[in-house]
Amino acid sequence: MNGYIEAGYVVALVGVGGYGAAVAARRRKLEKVLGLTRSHAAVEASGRKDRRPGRRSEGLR
Amino acid sequence: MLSDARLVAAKDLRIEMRSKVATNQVLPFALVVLILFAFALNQDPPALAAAAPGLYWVAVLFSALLAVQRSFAIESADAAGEGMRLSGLDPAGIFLGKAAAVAVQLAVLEVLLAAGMAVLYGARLQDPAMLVASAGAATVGLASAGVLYAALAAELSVRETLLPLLLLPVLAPVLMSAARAWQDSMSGRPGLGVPWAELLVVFAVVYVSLGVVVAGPVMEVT
Amino acid sequence: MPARRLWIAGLLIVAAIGFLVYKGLGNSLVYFRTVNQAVAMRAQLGTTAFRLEGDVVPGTVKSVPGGVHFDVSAGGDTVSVVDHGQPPQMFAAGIPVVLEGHFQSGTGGFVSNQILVKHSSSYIAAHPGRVKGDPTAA
Amino acid sequence: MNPIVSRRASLVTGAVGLTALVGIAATVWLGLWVTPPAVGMGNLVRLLYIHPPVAWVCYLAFGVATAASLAYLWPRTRSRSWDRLAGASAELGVVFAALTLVTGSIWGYPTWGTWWTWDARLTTTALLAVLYVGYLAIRKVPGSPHVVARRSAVVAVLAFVDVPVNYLSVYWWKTLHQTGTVLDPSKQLKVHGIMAWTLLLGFVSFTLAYAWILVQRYRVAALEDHRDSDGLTSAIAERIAEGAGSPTRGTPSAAPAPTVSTSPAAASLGGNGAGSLARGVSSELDGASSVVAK
Repeated sequence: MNGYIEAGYVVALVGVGGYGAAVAARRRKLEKVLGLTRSHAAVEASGRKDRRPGRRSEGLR
Repeated sequence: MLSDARLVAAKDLRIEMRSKVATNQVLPFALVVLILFAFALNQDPPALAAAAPGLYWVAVLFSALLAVQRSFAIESADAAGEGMRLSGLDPAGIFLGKAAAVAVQLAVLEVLLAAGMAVLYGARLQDPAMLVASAGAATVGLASAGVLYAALAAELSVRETLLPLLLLPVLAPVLMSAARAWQDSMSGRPGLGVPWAELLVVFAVVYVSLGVVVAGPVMEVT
Repeated sequence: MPARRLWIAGLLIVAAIGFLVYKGLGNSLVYFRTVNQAVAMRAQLGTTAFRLEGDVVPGTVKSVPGGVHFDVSAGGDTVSVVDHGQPPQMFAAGIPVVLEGHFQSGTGGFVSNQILVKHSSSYIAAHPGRVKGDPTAA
Repeated sequence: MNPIVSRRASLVTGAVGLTALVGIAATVWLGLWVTPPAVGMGNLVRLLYIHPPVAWVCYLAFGVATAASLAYLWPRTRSRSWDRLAGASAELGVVFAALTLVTGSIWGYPTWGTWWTWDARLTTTALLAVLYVGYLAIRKVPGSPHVVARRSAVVAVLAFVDVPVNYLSVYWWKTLHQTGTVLDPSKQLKVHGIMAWTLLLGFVSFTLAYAWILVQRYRVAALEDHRDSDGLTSAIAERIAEGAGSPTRGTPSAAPAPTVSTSPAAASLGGNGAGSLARGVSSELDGASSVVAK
C-alpha cells in the first residue's frame, strides 16, 4: 500500500470517532451542569409515566 | 390562486415602476459586475469571450439575489407583509405573483446585460431562439426558487448574510446549465445545448410546483 | 391547501423527474463522450475541449519524452492519443480511461492534458486461491 | 422531551455503541489485513470498505432529518422532538458528507488520477453538503422555538431534493464515478467473497455508529432546550409563589407549578405555550423570553 489507503482510513476513523466523542462529552457535561445523573434518572422515571413525551399538537393548528 | 397571483405581481411591478430601485440600483450593479469581470480578464480578450456565458450568468445570479431580497424588502415597511398575509390572499398566489414580478424584472435585466456582454466582451450572440428559450426557463427557475427562499428568510434579522448561503447552492444547477446552454449556442452548436435547456425547464417546473406546495407553511403568520 | 392542488403539483414534480430519468437513460447530458460518439460528432466538436472515454488498446502504449502515446477505442472506433502529463498509477493497457483534451485540427488525433482512470464497480479478488471458489463465477 | 434517560434506554444505547465500535474495528482489520487485493485496483481496493458505508450514512442521516422535518410540518404529528431529531441527524449528515468527500478524494487520487473532477456525482455531493450547512445555519438563527423549527424544517425538505439526484446521477449521466456497488438497480452483486462480507460489515457498523451518535446528539439538543427553558420556568414559579402568598395556597392554578420538576413544564412552555403566545401577541415577546432564559 502506498499511504493513500491508510490516510483514508485514518480520516474516516478520526472523523467519526472524534465527532462521536465530542458529542458524548458535551452530553455528559450538560448532564453534570444540570445535575441530572443516571441514578437520579431512575428515581424520576418511576414517577413520570403520565408525562411521557408524545404528540403535542400546537393547539389551533 | 391565479387571480391572487396577478394581483400581487401587478402590485410589485407597480411599486418597482414608481420606486425605480431595480432600474437605479440592481441594473447598474449587474453592469458593474460585468465590467469587473472584464477588468479581471482584460489581458486576454479571447479568454474573456470564451468565458462570457459563465460570467454573464454569474452576474444574473447575483442580480437575482438582490431582486428577490428587494421583493421582500418592500413588504417590511409598515408591516405590509403582515397585512398581505392576513388579507386572506392565497399563499401560493402570493408566491406565484412575487415570482412572476421578479421574473419580469430579471428578463428585462437579462436583455440589457446581454447587450452589454456583446459590446464589452465581444461575444457573438448566435442562435437567438436557443438563447431566449434557455434564458426563459432559467429565469423562471431563478425567480421561483429565489422567492421561495427569500420568503423563508424575510423575517430574519440576519437575512442579508443567510440568504446567499441558502440560495446560491440551490441555484448552482441553474447557473451551470444556463451557462452551458449559452456556451453551446454562442459557439454555433445549439444542438449540444438542448439537454441543458431541458434541465432548466425541469428545474423551473420542480421549483414552481414545490413553491406552490410549501408556500403555505413558509408564509404562515407567525 | 386544497388536496387537488397538492396532487397536481406532485404530479408535475414526478413528471419532471421522470422526464429527466427518461432523457438521462439516453445519456444526453455528458461528462464525457465515448470514442464512437466523439468520432461521429468530430465536425461539430472541432477543437473545443471535451472529455473522451474509451478502452486503452493493448500493445499501443508507447512512452515518449514528456508524455505517452496510445490508442483508445470504444464502439468500434479508435482514436490515437498523445498525452502530455503524468499518467496515474493505475494506467495500463486494456482499462477504460477518460481523457481531458481536444481533437487536433490536422491529424485527427486527440491531445490529452489529463488521463483519468475509470474503473467499474466490480471488485474481484486478485488471488482467487485465497478465496473459496472461483471468483469469476459469482 | 424528557432529557432524563431511563436506565434501560441507556443500556440499549451503550450496547449499540459497543457493537459499532467492535464492528468498525473488525472492518478495519478485515479491510487492511485479511481481504485480498483486487484485480486492477490491487491494494487500492481497500477503501471500498470505508468510503461507500460513510456515503450511505450521509444519505441515511439526511433522509432521517427530512422525514423528521416532514413529521414536524404535518400538523397532527407536530412535536419539538421531531425538530430536535431533524437537527441532530442533519448535523451528523454534514459530518458524514464531509468525510465522504475527503475519503473519496483520497481514493480518487491514486485510482482515477485526480483529487477532484466535476462529474455529476461529485458535484451533487458537494452541493448536498453545502445545502445542509445552510440548513444548520438557519437553525442557529434565534426566534421562538416553533418559528425556528418550522422554517428550518422547510429548508431541510427542500434540500433533500438533491439526495435522489445524487444517488441516481451515476446512472443518469455518464460519470467518472463508478455506479453503485451494493444498491445497484441491476441487482448483480459485483463484489466477491470475503470482500463482500467485509463491505457488509462496514455498512452495518457505520450505521450503528450513526445511531449511537444520533442518540447522543439528540440528548444534547434535549438537554440544551431543558437548560434554556429552566431559568424561565423557575422564574415563573417564583413569581407565582410571590403573588399567591399564603392565603391562596392550594388554588388549582398555582399549586402544580412549584412542585413540578422542570422538564414537562418547560417543555410545554417551549412548545405549546411559546407557539400560541407568539401567534397571539407578538413574536418579539416570545423571542425575548428565550433570550432571558439563556
